[in-house]
Amino acid sequence: MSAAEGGRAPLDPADVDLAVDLCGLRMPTPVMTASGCAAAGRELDQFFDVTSIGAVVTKSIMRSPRSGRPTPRMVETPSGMLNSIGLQGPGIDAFLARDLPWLVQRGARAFVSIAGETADEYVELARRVGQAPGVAGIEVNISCPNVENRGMVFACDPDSSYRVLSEVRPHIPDDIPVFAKLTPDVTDITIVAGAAADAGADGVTVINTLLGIAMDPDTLRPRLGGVTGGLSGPAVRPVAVRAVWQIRRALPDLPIIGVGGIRTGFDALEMVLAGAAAVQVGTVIFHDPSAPVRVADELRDELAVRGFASLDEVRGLAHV
Amino acid sequence: MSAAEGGRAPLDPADVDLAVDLCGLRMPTPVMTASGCAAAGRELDQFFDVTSIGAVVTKSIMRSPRSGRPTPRMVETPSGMLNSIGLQGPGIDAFLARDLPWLVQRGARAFVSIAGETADEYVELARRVGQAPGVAGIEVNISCPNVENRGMVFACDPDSSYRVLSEVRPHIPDDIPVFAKLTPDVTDITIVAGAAADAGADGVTVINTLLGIAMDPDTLRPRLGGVTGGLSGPAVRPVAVRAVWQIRRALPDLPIIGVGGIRTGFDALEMVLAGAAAVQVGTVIFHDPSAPVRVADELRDELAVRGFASLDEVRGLAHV
Amino acid sequence: MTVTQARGRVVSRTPVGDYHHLVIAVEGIAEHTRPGHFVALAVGGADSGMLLRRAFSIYRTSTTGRYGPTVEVVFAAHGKGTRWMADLAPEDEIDVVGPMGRPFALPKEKVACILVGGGYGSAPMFSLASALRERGSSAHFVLGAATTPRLFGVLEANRVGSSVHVTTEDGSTGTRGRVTDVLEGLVDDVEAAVVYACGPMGMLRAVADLAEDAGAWSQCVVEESMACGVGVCMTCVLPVEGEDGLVRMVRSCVEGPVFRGDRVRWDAVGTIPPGTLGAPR
Amino acid sequence: MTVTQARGRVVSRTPVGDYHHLVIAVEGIAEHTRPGHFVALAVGGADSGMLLRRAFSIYRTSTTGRYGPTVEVVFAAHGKGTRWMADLAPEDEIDVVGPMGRPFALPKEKVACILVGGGYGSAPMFSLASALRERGSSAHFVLGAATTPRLFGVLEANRVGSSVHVTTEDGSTGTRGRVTDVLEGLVDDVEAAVVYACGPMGMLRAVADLAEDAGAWSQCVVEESMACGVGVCMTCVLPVEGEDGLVRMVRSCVEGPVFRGDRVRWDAVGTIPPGTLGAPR
Ligand SMILES: Cc1cc2nc3c(=O)[nH]c(=O)nc-3n(C[C@H](O)[C@H](O)[C@H](O)COP(=O)(O)OP(=O)(O)OC[C@H]3O[C@@H](n4cnc5c(N)ncnc54)[C@H](O)[C@@H]3O)c2cc1C
Ligand SMILES: Cc1cc2nc3c(=O)[nH]c(=O)nc-3n(C[C@H](O)[C@H](O)[C@H](O)COP(=O)(O)OP(=O)(O)OC[C@H]3O[C@@H](n4cnc5c(N)ncnc54)[C@H](O)[C@@H]3O)c2cc1C
Ligand SMILES: Cc1cc2nc3c(=O)[nH]c(=O)nc-3n(C[C@H](O)[C@H](O)[C@H](O)COP(=O)(O)O)c2cc1C
Ligand SMILES: Cc1cc2nc3c(=O)[nH]c(=O)nc-3n(C[C@H](O)[C@H](O)[C@H](O)COP(=O)(O)O)c2cc1C
Ligand code: FES
Ligand code: FES
Repeated sequence: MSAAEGGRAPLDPADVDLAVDLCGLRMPTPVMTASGCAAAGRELDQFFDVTSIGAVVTKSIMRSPRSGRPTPRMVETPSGMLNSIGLQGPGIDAFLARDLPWLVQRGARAFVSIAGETADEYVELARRVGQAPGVAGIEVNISCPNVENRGMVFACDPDSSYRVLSEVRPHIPDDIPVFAKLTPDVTDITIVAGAAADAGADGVTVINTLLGIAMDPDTLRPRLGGVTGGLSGPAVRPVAVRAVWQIRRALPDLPIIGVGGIRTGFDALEMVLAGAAAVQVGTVIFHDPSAPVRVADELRDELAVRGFASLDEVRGLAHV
Repeated sequence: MSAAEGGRAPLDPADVDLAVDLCGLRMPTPVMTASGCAAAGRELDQFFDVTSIGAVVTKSIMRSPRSGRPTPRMVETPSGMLNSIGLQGPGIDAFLARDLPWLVQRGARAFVSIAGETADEYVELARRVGQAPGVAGIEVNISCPNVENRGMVFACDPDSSYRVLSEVRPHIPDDIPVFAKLTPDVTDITIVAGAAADAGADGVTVINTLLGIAMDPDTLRPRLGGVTGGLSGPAVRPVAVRAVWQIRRALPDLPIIGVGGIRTGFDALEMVLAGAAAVQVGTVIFHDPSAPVRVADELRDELAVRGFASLDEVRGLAHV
Repeated sequence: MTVTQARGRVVSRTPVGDYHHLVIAVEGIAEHTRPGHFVALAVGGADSGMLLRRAFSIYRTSTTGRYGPTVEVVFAAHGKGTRWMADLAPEDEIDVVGPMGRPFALPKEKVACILVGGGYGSAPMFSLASALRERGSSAHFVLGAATTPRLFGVLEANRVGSSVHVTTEDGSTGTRGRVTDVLEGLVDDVEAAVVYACGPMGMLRAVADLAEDAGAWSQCVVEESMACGVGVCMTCVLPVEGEDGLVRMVRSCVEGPVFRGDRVRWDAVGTIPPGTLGAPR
Repeated sequence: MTVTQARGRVVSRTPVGDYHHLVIAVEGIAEHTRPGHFVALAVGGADSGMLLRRAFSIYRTSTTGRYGPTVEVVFAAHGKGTRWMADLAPEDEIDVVGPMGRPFALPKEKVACILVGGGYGSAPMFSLASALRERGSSAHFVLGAATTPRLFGVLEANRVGSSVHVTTEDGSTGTRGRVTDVLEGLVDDVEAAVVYACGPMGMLRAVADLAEDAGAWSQCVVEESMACGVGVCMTCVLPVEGEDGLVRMVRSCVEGPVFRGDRVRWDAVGTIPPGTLGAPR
């Protein structure tokens, strides 16, 4: 039976309230940018007002400047892409000196993503970002190789995930939400999500990219300079929705940010129905730089036509 | 440097030998059908000569007749689809009485896929299929829920995988190759592949579908009758190529059948470059029923233009 | 049955009410088509993200036109793929697989037949009417839709039908109401032996029940979502009772799309009714 | 810089030798374009499996034509997306983002300039030549390609250039050989102060080296694979030496695509040269 048949009259989109309270962070819409797909917000401000979206999640920042991986760094794949940027970035000093202040002064909600190679690096980053003025939230990208554990990705191992989050959390003020960003390349993502939650994460962001490879028709070797890359885009959306769904089932009270292949307002609604409190738009920004605003507008329409006045009325509804 | 620059002169496609010896099974081309995407071969014989392809891998057969899951059973997704068929099938008796004999009499190489809910079921199926006349190979689809282990998919657990393969192998004649079909939804697929190999599998088939969900715009609930479904098609190809690559790295001598999103001859070549001994075409058959033949023809052209006379010259080349 | 996959070329695409009438020049299909067959069209062009074909009842075929053999369908542009088709222009290429499915069963005797089409569901009925009348049966049309622009082929029905009855839910054309509202009387009036129906699932169910109550056979074209259309994937199943009384999940692409109305477990579509062969216990 | 995303409409697509000349009517871009800017075009239509835009140097713009503001590009159909573009017809819609990137730096003084275009790489050179000559500089063209059909714009170069030199590798037009074969003498002859170049990476490198040896500046348009084109993804980087002597992996979409030839570490493109800021130790 459709929601409309269920008896709700369509609303005027203007009467739909998209506002979200994400662990204390009030956002005008649930649509954030995905880390690594919006740099630190400045470039996108040409296409839309970055203060109008939920939050800008910044490219994962590391302790030191990082050159990243050799090119080629991307391959277009059917309805998706592989990337192997290798977390190129300016390092935390430059980020705090230049990128973060711009975002904060601009009035955007700055959700800072941090990444490390050891638990200690995460702690240092968390401490410094946690003390920086104007930070709205912190996303701990634990989908990174752990050099102290044979390069196994932190988020592939519940213990490593627990360790990072539990060490990081005390260094971040309580009123700044901390989300753990998880990889889908695991046998059971709910176990990792549970470990992060037990360690004090306020919520989880799912999904990071899936590991993939594509070959080069000329060299007959892997196309990416980094050999493997991360698969993203609409191709992976069903996997992302499934991850949100599973975590919502296993941990009904844990806030979830859904990310992976969102292109339209309905795609965002899918995540919310599966249980997401907020969503992020990544790869699709490359096709449509104003996607975070468009997706929010379309989401508003999707709710209006079905007669829902707020996100609270639909969050997790698919489980009911 | 391109292969051509590497100094190989293009060949006449007629001079390319696509024949493959897969653990003793001689196939005229490396292109097989993927289980569940070709039923038992009969329907596709209208579109191409089923004896001309590598082998027909039959829909996974279970011990008893099975009605499968409620409809809707599929959702189209960007460059892919979700399915939740639930292994509908006639059961082993009817299969051996009707489907297999047709394939064998037709002269096709019948690669029989078996699926069970317990290790004992696999054993019974293996024994019966192993004794049936004309079977060319057996694919043990262990990407099924294990009812004796809280429904955890066999192939998600190296021990369960080991158990099924080690119990099954003795019941199958030595000259019939046995491949374990693995799910990509695991933290480390090489460990599962290793367990299957240790248990006596002659090789592994990767990948089965990825677990996914899509929501219905009308009901606002999961679209598939079975809630979750398996994601397949070109969308997942980079994940499949990566799985083949990783297993080839970890277990260089283990024969691998590569499957997942193959649409063109180059896609098949990608799998071979990553290390696959043979490949399977699944979802794309739904778009192009003669895809297994077309893909082989295109693969021949891809080899010819690069000056390779046989698959042995390219298998695993991307690792070199 | 000979199923062909071939590259066709659009001859024309003409809006008709809320629908599009598409004529495709394509080899190898028209000559094997019988009423009730369908074609599966590839949508979106090369490198499309839409992987699956779309199924359409064959409306008409010709083997003698100036474009060579042609196949015609009538479609509603409601989803992504059909919206793409709504932009097709003459000379565009389109890949076709067909003819597919089991066609309508034709009565051996000369009997009275009623052909019920809901919306674009009338499309396969005109060639059926001609075939029936050639064999000496009558072919009474009942065409229904929500609104007038969603009726298809009223004029043509007048040409090939023995009689024509039209219903619209808004009353803008013909009788206000649903096809079943006029069908009830008509079955008795013409002493119908067979009722053919194509349209939404709810309509099929009502028609099948009504025919059964009236002691007539019914032949219903079902529209189940199909991934392959050729019988290899098992997505398109619905519960159908066999001669042996056993319910099986049956593939509508190859064992249908035309089913005997009294065989389909309409009440249980979308479920696995208890007692179905292989149902979970 | 003002970057706009807008829905354009194809005015024309004309084959020119091995290339296609595409004219797009689109608002908000032409008026902000300077020589060296590029546009990013969405390919494949709605629901395409091709997610990423394709980048093209802007060949020409007009703000006064009967179609309103237009943007023109010249492209080679070699991959999936450009093959789709090669089927574009007038009135088709195409989504455009632009103008993007850093344009060519123009000399402040009146000096002799050489404009080197390899294949379609000549596209951005004509508006550049006009801009240079308006400011009193000269603009000598060197156009090269493997074969004649891969030359673009020789006639136009004759119209806007101070002189024109053509090379083909097969000798079918102009001097047999590569652009560098004539460039060497020309730099001396005209006492060039700046060499502008657009074409394959190998050509850029040779031109940049040659210019440097001759004591001229060079301005090279690089073609790195780009996912976003707007500076947010970091896919399009190449090693560039800064004023401070430090090599950084620099985004060619926003800090390029025009780079000073002496700054690019051509030898190390596709690697992270040791000593690069943030290189692995
Ligand atoms: C045997 C048969 C005959 C049909 N005849 C006609 C006809 O003559 N005219 C006509 O307009 N339509 C007909 N349909 C329905 C037509 O196939 C769907 O409207 C069409 O597939 C929807 O595609 P889309 O791209 O618009 O929708 P999307 O939502 O983009 O489709 C996504 C997927 O779902 C499937 N799907 C969606 N809706 C339906 C549906 N109603 N039935 C089956 N599959 C669906 C599509 O095939 C596709 O694989 C017929 C269907 C069947 C099975
Ligand atoms: C600044 C800039 C200016 C350009 N100007 C022109 C021009 O004026 N005329 C012209 O014909 N081409 C130009 N190119 C190259 C053009 O972008 C590519 O030819 C085109 O992207 C290839 O797309 P495809 O669909 O044919 O290939 P595919 O192989 O389908 O492309 C797959 C992906 O790889 C990228 N890609 C593939 N080849 C290239 C390449 N050579 N350069 C950059 N990205 C690539 C695509 O953008 C796409 O994301 C330019 C590129 C850049 C970066
Ligand atoms: C080019 C690129 C760079 C990315 N960099 C990061 C990163 O630095 N940190 C991170 O947590 N995720 C990163 N991601 C992953 C995205 O944030 C997101 O989780 C993933 O791409 C799935 O979402 P999408 O399909 O909407 O892109 C990156 C993705 C892309 C495509
Ligand atoms: C409709 C459908 C049914 C499938 N049924 C089976 C099955 O019975 N047994 C099995 O091992 N794999 C099954 N698969 C998985 C395929 O064999 C294949 O591993 C997967 O789809 C990836 O390949 P593809 O992208 O080429 O389809 C099925 C896939 C689809 C799409
Ligand atoms: S659609 Fe595949 S079996 Fe019917
Ligand atoms: S293409 Fe994305 S940063 Fe340059």
